Amino acid sequence: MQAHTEEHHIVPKRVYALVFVTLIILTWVTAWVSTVDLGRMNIYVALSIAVFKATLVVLFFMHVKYGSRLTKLIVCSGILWLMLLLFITMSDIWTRGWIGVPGR
Amino acid sequence: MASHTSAIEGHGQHEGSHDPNLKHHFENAEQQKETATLGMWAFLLTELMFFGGLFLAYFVYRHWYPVAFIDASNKTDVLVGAINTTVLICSSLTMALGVHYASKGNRKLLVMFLVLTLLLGGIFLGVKGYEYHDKWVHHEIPGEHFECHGCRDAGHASLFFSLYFGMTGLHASHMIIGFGVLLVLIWQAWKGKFTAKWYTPIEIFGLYWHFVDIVWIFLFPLLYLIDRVGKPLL
Amino acid sequence: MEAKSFALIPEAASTIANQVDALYAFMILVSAFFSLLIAFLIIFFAVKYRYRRGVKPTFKPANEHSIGGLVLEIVWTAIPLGLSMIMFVWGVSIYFTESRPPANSMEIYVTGKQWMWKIQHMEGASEINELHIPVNRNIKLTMTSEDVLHDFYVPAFRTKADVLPGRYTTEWFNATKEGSYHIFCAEYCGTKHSTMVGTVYVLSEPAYATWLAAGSGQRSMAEQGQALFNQLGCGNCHASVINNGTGRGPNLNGVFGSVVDLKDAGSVRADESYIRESVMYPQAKIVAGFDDIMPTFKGLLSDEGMLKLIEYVKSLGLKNGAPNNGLPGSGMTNATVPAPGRPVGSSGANAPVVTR
Amino acid sequence: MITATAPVIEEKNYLNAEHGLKSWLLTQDHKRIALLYLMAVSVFFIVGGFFAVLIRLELATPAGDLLDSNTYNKVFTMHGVVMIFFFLIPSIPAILGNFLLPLMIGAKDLAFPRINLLSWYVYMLAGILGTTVLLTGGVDTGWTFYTPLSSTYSNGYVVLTAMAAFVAGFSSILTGLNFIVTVHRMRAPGLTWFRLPLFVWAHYATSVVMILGTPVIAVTLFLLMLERGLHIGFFDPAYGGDPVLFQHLFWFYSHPAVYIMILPSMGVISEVVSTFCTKKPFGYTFIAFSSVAIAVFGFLVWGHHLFVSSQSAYAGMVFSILTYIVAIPSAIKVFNWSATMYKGQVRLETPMLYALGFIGLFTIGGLTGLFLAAMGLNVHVTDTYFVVAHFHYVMVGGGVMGYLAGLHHWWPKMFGRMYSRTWSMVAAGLVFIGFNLTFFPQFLLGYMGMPRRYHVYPPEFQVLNVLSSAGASILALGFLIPGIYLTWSLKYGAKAPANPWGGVTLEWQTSSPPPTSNFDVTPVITNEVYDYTNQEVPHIG
Ligand code: HEA
Ligand code: HEA
Ligand code: HEC
Ligand code: CUA
Ligand SMILES: [Cu+2]
Repeated sequence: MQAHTEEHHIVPKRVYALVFVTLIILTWVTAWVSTVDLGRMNIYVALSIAVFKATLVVLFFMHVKYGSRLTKLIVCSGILWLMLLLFITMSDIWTRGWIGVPGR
Repeated sequence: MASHTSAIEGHGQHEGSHDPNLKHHFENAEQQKETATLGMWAFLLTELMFFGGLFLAYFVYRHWYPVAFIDASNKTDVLVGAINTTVLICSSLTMALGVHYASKGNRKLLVMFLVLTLLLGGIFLGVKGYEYHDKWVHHEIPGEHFECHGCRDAGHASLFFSLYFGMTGLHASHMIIGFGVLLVLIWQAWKGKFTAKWYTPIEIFGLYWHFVDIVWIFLFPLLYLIDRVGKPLL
Repeated sequence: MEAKSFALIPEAASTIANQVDALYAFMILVSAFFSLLIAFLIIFFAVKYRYRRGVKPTFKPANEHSIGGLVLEIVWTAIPLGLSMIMFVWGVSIYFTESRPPANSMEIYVTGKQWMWKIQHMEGASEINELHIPVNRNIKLTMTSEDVLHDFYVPAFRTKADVLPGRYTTEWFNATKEGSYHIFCAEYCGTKHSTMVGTVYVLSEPAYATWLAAGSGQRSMAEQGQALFNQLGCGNCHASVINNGTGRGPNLNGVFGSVVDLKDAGSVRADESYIRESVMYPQAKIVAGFDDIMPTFKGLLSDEGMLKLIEYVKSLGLKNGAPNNGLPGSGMTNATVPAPGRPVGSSGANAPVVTR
Repeated sequence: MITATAPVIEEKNYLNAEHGLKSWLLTQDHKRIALLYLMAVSVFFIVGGFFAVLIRLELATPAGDLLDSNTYNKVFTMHGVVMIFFFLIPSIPAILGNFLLPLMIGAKDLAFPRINLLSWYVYMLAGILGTTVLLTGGVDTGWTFYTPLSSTYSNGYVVLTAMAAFVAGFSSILTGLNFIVTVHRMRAPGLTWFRLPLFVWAHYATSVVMILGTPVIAVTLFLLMLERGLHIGFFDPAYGGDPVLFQHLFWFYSHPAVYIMILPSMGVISEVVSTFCTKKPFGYTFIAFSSVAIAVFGFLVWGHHLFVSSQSAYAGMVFSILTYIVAIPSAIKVFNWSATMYKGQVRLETPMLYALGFIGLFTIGGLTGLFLAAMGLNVHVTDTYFVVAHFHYVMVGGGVMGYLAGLHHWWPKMFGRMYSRTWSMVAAGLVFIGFNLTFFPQFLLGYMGMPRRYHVYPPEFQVLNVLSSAGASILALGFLIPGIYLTWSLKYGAKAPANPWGGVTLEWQTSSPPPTSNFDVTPVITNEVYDYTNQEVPHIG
């Protein structure tokens, strides 16, 4: 199994620095963006930036990019399950009242 | 899923049995380390779903009461929030570097970065405490005495603050637990318990710490940054 | 209530009851078939292939890798799947019938409270733990709770719906047999949950008219709502009835059932929940073109009072038109409710409609 | 058949390796931890059963004569809480799973022995919290804790009870975590995924549900505690909160949790049926994958508990169809078990009797689940005794029968003793008869419209209720007898051979009871799973 050798992959410090700087910049960018009038897009922009930042942390700080297939599978299933919880419940919230009668 | 049997193949005997850190029920150090890492990942999965419930509540209520959420969120201090986010990201970096030096067997730098992580985590918690105090002074804690001055939909603003305290409180409690573990790890690292061959506790603690960081990466925009149009950032 | 002889199926006394019973019968048939099949197979095999000392099975049994095995697996996946899709479609179709009250339904308001049912008729009569209705008429209940969750259940009508605090839910039925039937509270609501029961009296049209007349002298719900409207000073801002909406607040004529444009974003359909929210949390959704000056009436108004106000707002006819003189009791307002998902109104079809 | 006391010189095994209380309370041996769980869980079963007896006594008459309404509500609440969180969820995984998983995969222990012990202590802590509630006055919210009744109006110890369930959840998470990692990392050489016994597959699937679902109930109860204890409202309609959101969060866990309760039983049944037919389970891969499918798809159907709760009709429709789809893997299992018997060498020993009971009763319970999943029908029968009957058929007829099958199957392995064959068969028969008499009338009651959680009820429901109460007393007897002969066997039972039933999975290849390190030499697996070619059928009784 190939992953074994890769597990000990040592991430160069340059990568850490790059990721770090990006994270800091994005933090302030997202703070600034919130003062711009984007209407309903506000939340989507903020979340996209957050997702991007989180991805960087997972891939590099947490070494998933160099990790085994199983680790990647776990990360993906975690995200998938969270989405199931959020989207399936929201699908109820979004469609309430479609029938046009309260409580249906 | 690929089987791991190849890793064990041909090891009838305990080749690593002289390693004091090897538990009796493992075949070798490699298996033990992978086991620990996998365990931590599975645990983080659990943690993710744990926070998931709060995120769900957040999205439902924000969807219903956008006005209340804008006004209530505008009561938080972005500057403080952004600085704290920066602090936490710095601590993530120092943690990553700590793991890095652990893998090189550099005891001094390992200890140093762990201490830095601890300090940054401490600053984060301190700032959080300051913010809580501020909310307390302004009666922005849900309950009987709750007030939300200048909020347009004060009736629903309470939900925002419930979520604010629920989410940041849960996050902070994770930080505090991390803080405690970190203290132990620093002590052990100082004693020279970890080597380039075996530093699993440092590595899996790093995963935990980064996870806590990620949660905050989401909490910051969701709680502090709703529609601050026209308000100065600084 | 007349003594009922031992029965296994409750009386079927609504239009929906027979449909539910039919589905039930179908499911029983399917279940009986599979239960008996499985029971037969395991008993038969247990006997036929019972272990006998020294006797080895003579030939290799089929397994999943053989073609026969695979065919078996497919068959016993496909047949249950097919049957269950029938159940699904059948169940959904009944459910949607149960969810869509016919446009001409007679409206009745129900308030649940630990541990009793308060029922208000549009004409003004109100009763506790009893519900008098005429036979063969579509009845629509609009329900809310003053405290915890309850559930209005009439087994003979085969229908129920939860009753929630802070919002409205709907249940409708058409009783087909005169008589009296149980009302049960079917959502656990605390200590005396099991005594939160009552009786539905299904009366013939004339009997119902007599019953109503006995309770007359009461003002209708809308009239009572109007009195409240005046008493609370709503008219100071919503002078709708008097001068057709030149006050500080929007004209309430015909608001009910329309799609209201909001100041911040989107629009909302003005149903019972929206009217309630407008009064309890006026700042939650601001009507486009107005300021957020309306005070909250939370705490000043009981749930029943709220229902009366709603009924009054409902009675205010069509937007920009003359009041429809719906007093008392304009049971027809529901007809203006737009089709699901496609709100009508000035805001255009794409505006998201926020509902709860 | 049961002869005198066992020989004087015993081999070293995990039971006699060490002595003293400390050697038990600080053990890291998965087998000993399993026994710790066995004791604790049995106590809670008796407690839960005691409450069930009170319920049935009260319901024998329409009037509320035995208990007052407040007490009755507390009784069924504690019955549900104890049976679900403290009995059925930990039963098979924490006892049989703990004991057998490492044995079945040829490992020396679970991946994290200390965490395993911790999980027991966490469970005990939860148990103490729960018992405190019992002794100080109880709680009356129903096991579902629906807000705002639980958060504002209940007059019981809601926070403490929620805390107990919350803590119990962590014990379950720790167990699940341990199992997953163990199955991935600790398999013996040559033991590929498709050589794993079906019991292991079932536990793997269960563990997935445990670690992905349990945290959600944990956070939900946490929010409930905040709302109740500190008035920090999350679901409170007074602030515009949504009680239905609570229900979503609750059932996101609690529906998958019903599969935590049934999947391990299904794993037991697969083993038992295979062993007593001396035949590889028919459709091994189908049974294995159906476990995983149930675990995964089980997460998509929780809304079928909300059909009348004012959930959107469209969301309900999606939940309904998904519910039907998740029923299919269960059907596949039932058919495959039946097919396994075809041309096998069927021996009707006690475990097999329970297994056959399981198949029949689970089928009925599952099929009535389909009634409930049909939205239009659900509206009529939800929150009536139809639901009560449905879930007792799956949880008692399925879950508990499976647990008893497993307990009887592996008892000789766990303790090295045989129990009385006659008595165990009598008990199995009593349980089957008593069970059906208790719960079948409840289906009829439900369709008649008798609501659940009713302390007094209209007189026309009495006949069926009396039948049910009569059945419950037979059932109680049926559960009492095993309690006696199993305890008795510990000291007086005949010594069990290593492989009394002729099983072929790894646990039968070590001695009974197994040595502390499970196997004297690490097994290396070369043959396929369930290979009976060289297995002689042992002679019993
Ligand atoms: C071990 C526990 C367990 C199990 C396994 C199940 C299994 C199933 N359950 Fe059940 N359920 C509960 C425990 C369980 N349930 C509990 C505790 C409650 C109530 C909680 C409360 O409110 O307090 C409940 C409530 C409940 C409801 C909500 C009722 C209500 O409150 O309104 C519904 C609705 O869909 C439902 C459906 C199902 C279905 C479709 C299955 C399916 O998975 C069943 C699948 C099995 C089969 C189908 C049988 C085998 C198949 C065949 C022999 C072949 C023939 C098959 C076909 C034709 C498809 N259950
Ligand atoms: C695993 C779960 C489980 C189990 C096993 C049981 C077992 C039983 N249950 Fe229960 N039940 C629930 C889970 C369970 N139940 C749940 C979740 C609810 C819903 C609660 C709510 O609404 O909130 C419920 C509700 C419920 C009700 C409905 C109450 C109401 O709605 O008002 C009823 C009524 O008959 C009932 C009856 C029974 C009976 C007769 C048994 C019998 O099977 C019990 C038989 C057992 C005994 C009688 C124990 C005796 C054993 C011994 C004495 C052995 C001695 C041993 C030794 C010496 C070692 N249960
Ligand atoms: C101080 C003035 C004032 C009073 C008193 C007042 N309202 Fe209003 N109302 C407003 C304004 C302004 C709006 C539009 C802005 C908004 O949505 O809050 C409004 C909106 C509404 C709406 C939503 C109308 C629409 O077009 O969607 C309803 C319904 C309503 N009010 C009902 C009432 C009732 C019932 C009362 C009395 C119990 C009342 N109001 C008292 C000022 C008032
Ligand atoms: Cu009201 Cu139950
Ligand atoms: Cu379910």
